[in-house]
Amino acid sequence: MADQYLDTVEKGLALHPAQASTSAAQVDALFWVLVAVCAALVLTLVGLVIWFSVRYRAGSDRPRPGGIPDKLGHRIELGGAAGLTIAFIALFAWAGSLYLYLYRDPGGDLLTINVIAKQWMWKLQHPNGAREINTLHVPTGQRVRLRITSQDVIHSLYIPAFRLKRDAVPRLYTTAWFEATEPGEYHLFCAEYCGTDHSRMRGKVVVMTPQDYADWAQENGEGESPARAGERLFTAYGCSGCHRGDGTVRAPRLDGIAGRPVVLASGGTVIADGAYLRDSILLPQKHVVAGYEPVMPSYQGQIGEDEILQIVTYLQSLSPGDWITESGG
Amino acid sequence: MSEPETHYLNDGWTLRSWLLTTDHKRIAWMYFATITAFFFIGGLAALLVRLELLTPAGDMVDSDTYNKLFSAHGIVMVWFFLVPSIPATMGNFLLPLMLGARDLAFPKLNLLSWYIFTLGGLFTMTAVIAGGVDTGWTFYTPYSTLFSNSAVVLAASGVFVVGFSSILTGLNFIVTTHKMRAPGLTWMRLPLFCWANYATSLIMVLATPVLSMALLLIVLERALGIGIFDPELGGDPLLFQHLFWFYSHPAVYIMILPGMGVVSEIITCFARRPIFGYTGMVISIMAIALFGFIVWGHHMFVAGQSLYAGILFSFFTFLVAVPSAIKTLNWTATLYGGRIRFTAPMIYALSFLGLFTIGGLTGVILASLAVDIHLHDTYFVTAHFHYIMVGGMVTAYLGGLHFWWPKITGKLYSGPWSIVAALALFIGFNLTFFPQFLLGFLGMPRRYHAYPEEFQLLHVMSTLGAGVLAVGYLLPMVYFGWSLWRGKPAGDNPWDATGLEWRTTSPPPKHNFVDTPTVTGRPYDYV
Amino acid sequence: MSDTVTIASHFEDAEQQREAGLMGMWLFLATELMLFAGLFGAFGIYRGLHGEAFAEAARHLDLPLASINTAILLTSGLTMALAERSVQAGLIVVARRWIVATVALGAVFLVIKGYEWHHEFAEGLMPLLGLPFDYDGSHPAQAELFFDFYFAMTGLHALHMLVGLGALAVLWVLGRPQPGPRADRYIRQMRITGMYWAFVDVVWVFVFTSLYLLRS
Amino acid sequence: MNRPIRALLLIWLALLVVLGLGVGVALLELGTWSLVLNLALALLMAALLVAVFMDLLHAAPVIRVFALGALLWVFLLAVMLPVDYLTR
Repeated sequence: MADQYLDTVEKGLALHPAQASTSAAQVDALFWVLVAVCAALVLTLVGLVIWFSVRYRAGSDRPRPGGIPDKLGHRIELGGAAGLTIAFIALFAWAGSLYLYLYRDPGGDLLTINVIAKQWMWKLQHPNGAREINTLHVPTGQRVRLRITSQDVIHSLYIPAFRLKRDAVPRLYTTAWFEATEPGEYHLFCAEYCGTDHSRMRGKVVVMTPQDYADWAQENGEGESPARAGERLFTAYGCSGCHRGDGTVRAPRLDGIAGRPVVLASGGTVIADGAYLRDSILLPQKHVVAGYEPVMPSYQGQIGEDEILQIVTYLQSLSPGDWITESGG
Repeated sequence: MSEPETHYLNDGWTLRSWLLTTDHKRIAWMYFATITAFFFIGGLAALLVRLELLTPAGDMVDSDTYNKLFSAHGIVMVWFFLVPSIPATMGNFLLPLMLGARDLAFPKLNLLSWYIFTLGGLFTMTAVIAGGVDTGWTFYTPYSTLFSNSAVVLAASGVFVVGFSSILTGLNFIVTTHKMRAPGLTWMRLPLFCWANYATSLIMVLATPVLSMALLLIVLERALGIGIFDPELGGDPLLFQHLFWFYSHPAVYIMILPGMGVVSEIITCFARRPIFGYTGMVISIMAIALFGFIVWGHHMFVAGQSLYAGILFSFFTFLVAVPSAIKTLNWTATLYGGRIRFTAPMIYALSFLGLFTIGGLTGVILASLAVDIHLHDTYFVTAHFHYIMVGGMVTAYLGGLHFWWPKITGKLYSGPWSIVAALALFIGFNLTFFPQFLLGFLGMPRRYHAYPEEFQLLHVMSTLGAGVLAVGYLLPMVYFGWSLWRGKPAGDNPWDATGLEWRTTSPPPKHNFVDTPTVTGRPYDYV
Repeated sequence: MSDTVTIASHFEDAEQQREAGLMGMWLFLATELMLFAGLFGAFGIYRGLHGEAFAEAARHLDLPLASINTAILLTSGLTMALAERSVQAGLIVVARRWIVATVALGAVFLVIKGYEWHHEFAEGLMPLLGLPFDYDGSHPAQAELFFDFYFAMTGLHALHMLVGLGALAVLWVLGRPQPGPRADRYIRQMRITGMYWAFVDVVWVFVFTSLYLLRS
Repeated sequence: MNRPIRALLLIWLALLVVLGLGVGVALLELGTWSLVLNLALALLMAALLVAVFMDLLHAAPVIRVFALGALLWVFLLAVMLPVDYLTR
């Protein structure tokens, strides 16, 4: 069982989950404010109910007020509604801005780990090629990006100690990022129901000091990096024949395309994100680039999900002009 | 006090006089019988789930069985108990009485609804027996379409069929409310129970068909290979979630609005006060029904939906909480200056008030996007919606049953025992579900058969609470049954309540009223 | 007419009964509308995601035949409206002829639709029940998705047509003996069937537009 | 309830004309314009059918409110559903 070597978790009645990332404290702050607001409202209500229940019980002979006049009643209702609306909008603004901060890809050159979910395991690959299953090693003090997809049903990557959750959806690439703070071992769960062994699709996150991580990566990283593997596959599947301009067929150049807008033959523009690149391999006719013929064959059924992810990683690692300097002209 | 000579119950004793009846009161009884059966089937599944969760290892049943158990619990409880619960039973029985009508607008359609309901139930029960279904009540694609090896087609067909039952009931209620009101009963004189059922019916008529279509597409995909959600063809798995929640979020309001109606009737009666802010209550009910339709995306904050869609849906979700909060404020204010009697219905109603408030406010916590990243699909969500659906709707259902039982049967039940049952429900419910908030915050995911050890203590507490809760459910069966046999006659109006339903005999005659009643004032004319 | 009216025991008068029936039908059609809205919503999303593929697939459908079929269905809407009108004027015999015309037009519509389906089946454009999908365009996967929608939409519409034809057949039979005291009821049934029939026309207009006309 | 035959025939002719227009627009293949025009023409045909063949024109006010309400709900679905897809 994965949890047997999780010695950092408390046994017995824990009242607070571990905080092991920079966002954990931010999420918890919002959470506890929300809890405080809700508790205040519930206690006010329960207090009033109990007070009225005792004071105005059928048996008590205390004189009854004639009831609240209509005008005052409307004021209480409208005042309550207005007060709550303002409070809720403030909470919404806080929660929404934090959500955008936590969920929007920060951009830049982060340590990017590929995550592929399948029934019922997590397959992970580090930039230096180290592969893991159901265990994720990460360093502290560094932003880590996860590039997540699924090769069968919907799963959800959940690391409670990081307050992080992101669904792994077939056909979509989702990304998530975090910055771990506390070395230790934490749970990694699948949070979206995915079939028989959903509850056993869990593992652990091992947070290490940067030095330890470097050592670990050194030790385990003898395989090719995903980008390097992607480059190899790019040639092996014959992509380079057209896309690097050596062949007779004209195809768009791909160095530095990732993350940039692409003008399409249909007149629209899309950003060449991971999902676009993936679609272009499997459904090449979906977005034909302006000025090119729709001649690329589909690789549907001929290429594995992990291979696609490697090619995407490779393309995303390129900058504009990379191929020119490489080939000397 | 004595019973009337003839009433709807002794008007014919044959099986035929029940199965082919078009009397809304008898049809209500048929619903009582069927949904009670479904409630105990769903409850049995829940009990097995809770027993399994006593130990972390997942050793009582195997994973597939566990998955089928929680799926059966969800499907049965949502579509075969909660959605029809108050509307199809008390709504059916009381709406014509409260409106001063002789029956619903379409009595035969009403009977047909029951048969459709039962047919859908048979489909789903066949699915449960023929190997079960393991998709969860949400039927998410592509698991349900391409990967599950269970009886998805049968189960989804059952839910599809039962949808038409709620559509037809809703349609019947809307037309009845528009066309069959007694002389003088204007819209702003309607009891809030009628308003709540009217709003519920609107949701049933307008939301259910979208679910029907989503389920139909799943059935077509599995049975005919029409792969609308197939990712291989470029289908979008999230599209199913959108269509599903377009129904299923409003369905949450199907599962709570009628409860709000019931509680409004009970609190006014036992506080001996008119409802505080009648107009505000009506506006809130209708606002909830409308705004409930544009918040569905809050089920998909971590699903891969666009961040901006998430922001929009979160905003509307915060707003929809306001009318609900106004309603709790108004119920509380109704108590002010009253003469409060603590009968069983009142204890249920006050329990509802507390539990619904907790359920609603934890909904606000879940609507807070950044926090939902952590809490989504954990036990926090499970606890939240059980506070609404069980703490809210089931409590209101039992409260309503205790309130109108004398009217429905003409008999009085045991006062002390009913108070014990109501308290057992409140205590057992909190013991069961409060620990689940903690579990969720600690990171325990939903639908887990086996789980890490550190969650065990809270799971054990929850299971023990479920035992107390079960007592709260079983006890009423006993003293209600006893009252049918040995209960004292109730008289026309044992609670001294207003409302047209109390102006006829208990039990009411076949055509409800000897003379059509007329209404001259506002409802809840207490004091 | 009030002397020829039968009122169910729970209604106060004929007016209440008639209005209740009409209102019920409108609500039922609102439900139907939302049912199709779900399907069209899904189609709309995919039309946006795979615009070119869907446009190309649409060009594989038989537009001339479907246009003629649409005209036939619209004409059946006219004959149905005329049937209703005749009943309201008390001309049951004339009304029954219009019903026959409507049924005939509806049947022709279904026959043509069936011919189209058969044609698609022969061409290998019927991705149902594991049948081979033979598509010569450049987006076979999304074209399959398009044809999935094509069969779901036209199939569901045809099912509604069958229900409508059944209702018309019942009306034709009910009109056979001189209806006498049931005249009022017959008018109501005719009105409700007419509304349903027109609604099925409305649905077809959107099915036709989405599937056949959005080809660029 | 009193729809003269002439009016019915005129509406029928109008429907056929709109149908012809729609097919014409589709055959011209004007890209986005075809899409917009075809949807507009479909809405026009639907409006004619509902107003005259379903006789919404002479329906009771509450029925017209219902019809508007149903439209509003379709509108809710049609507006809120694409939000996700347009901003993803």
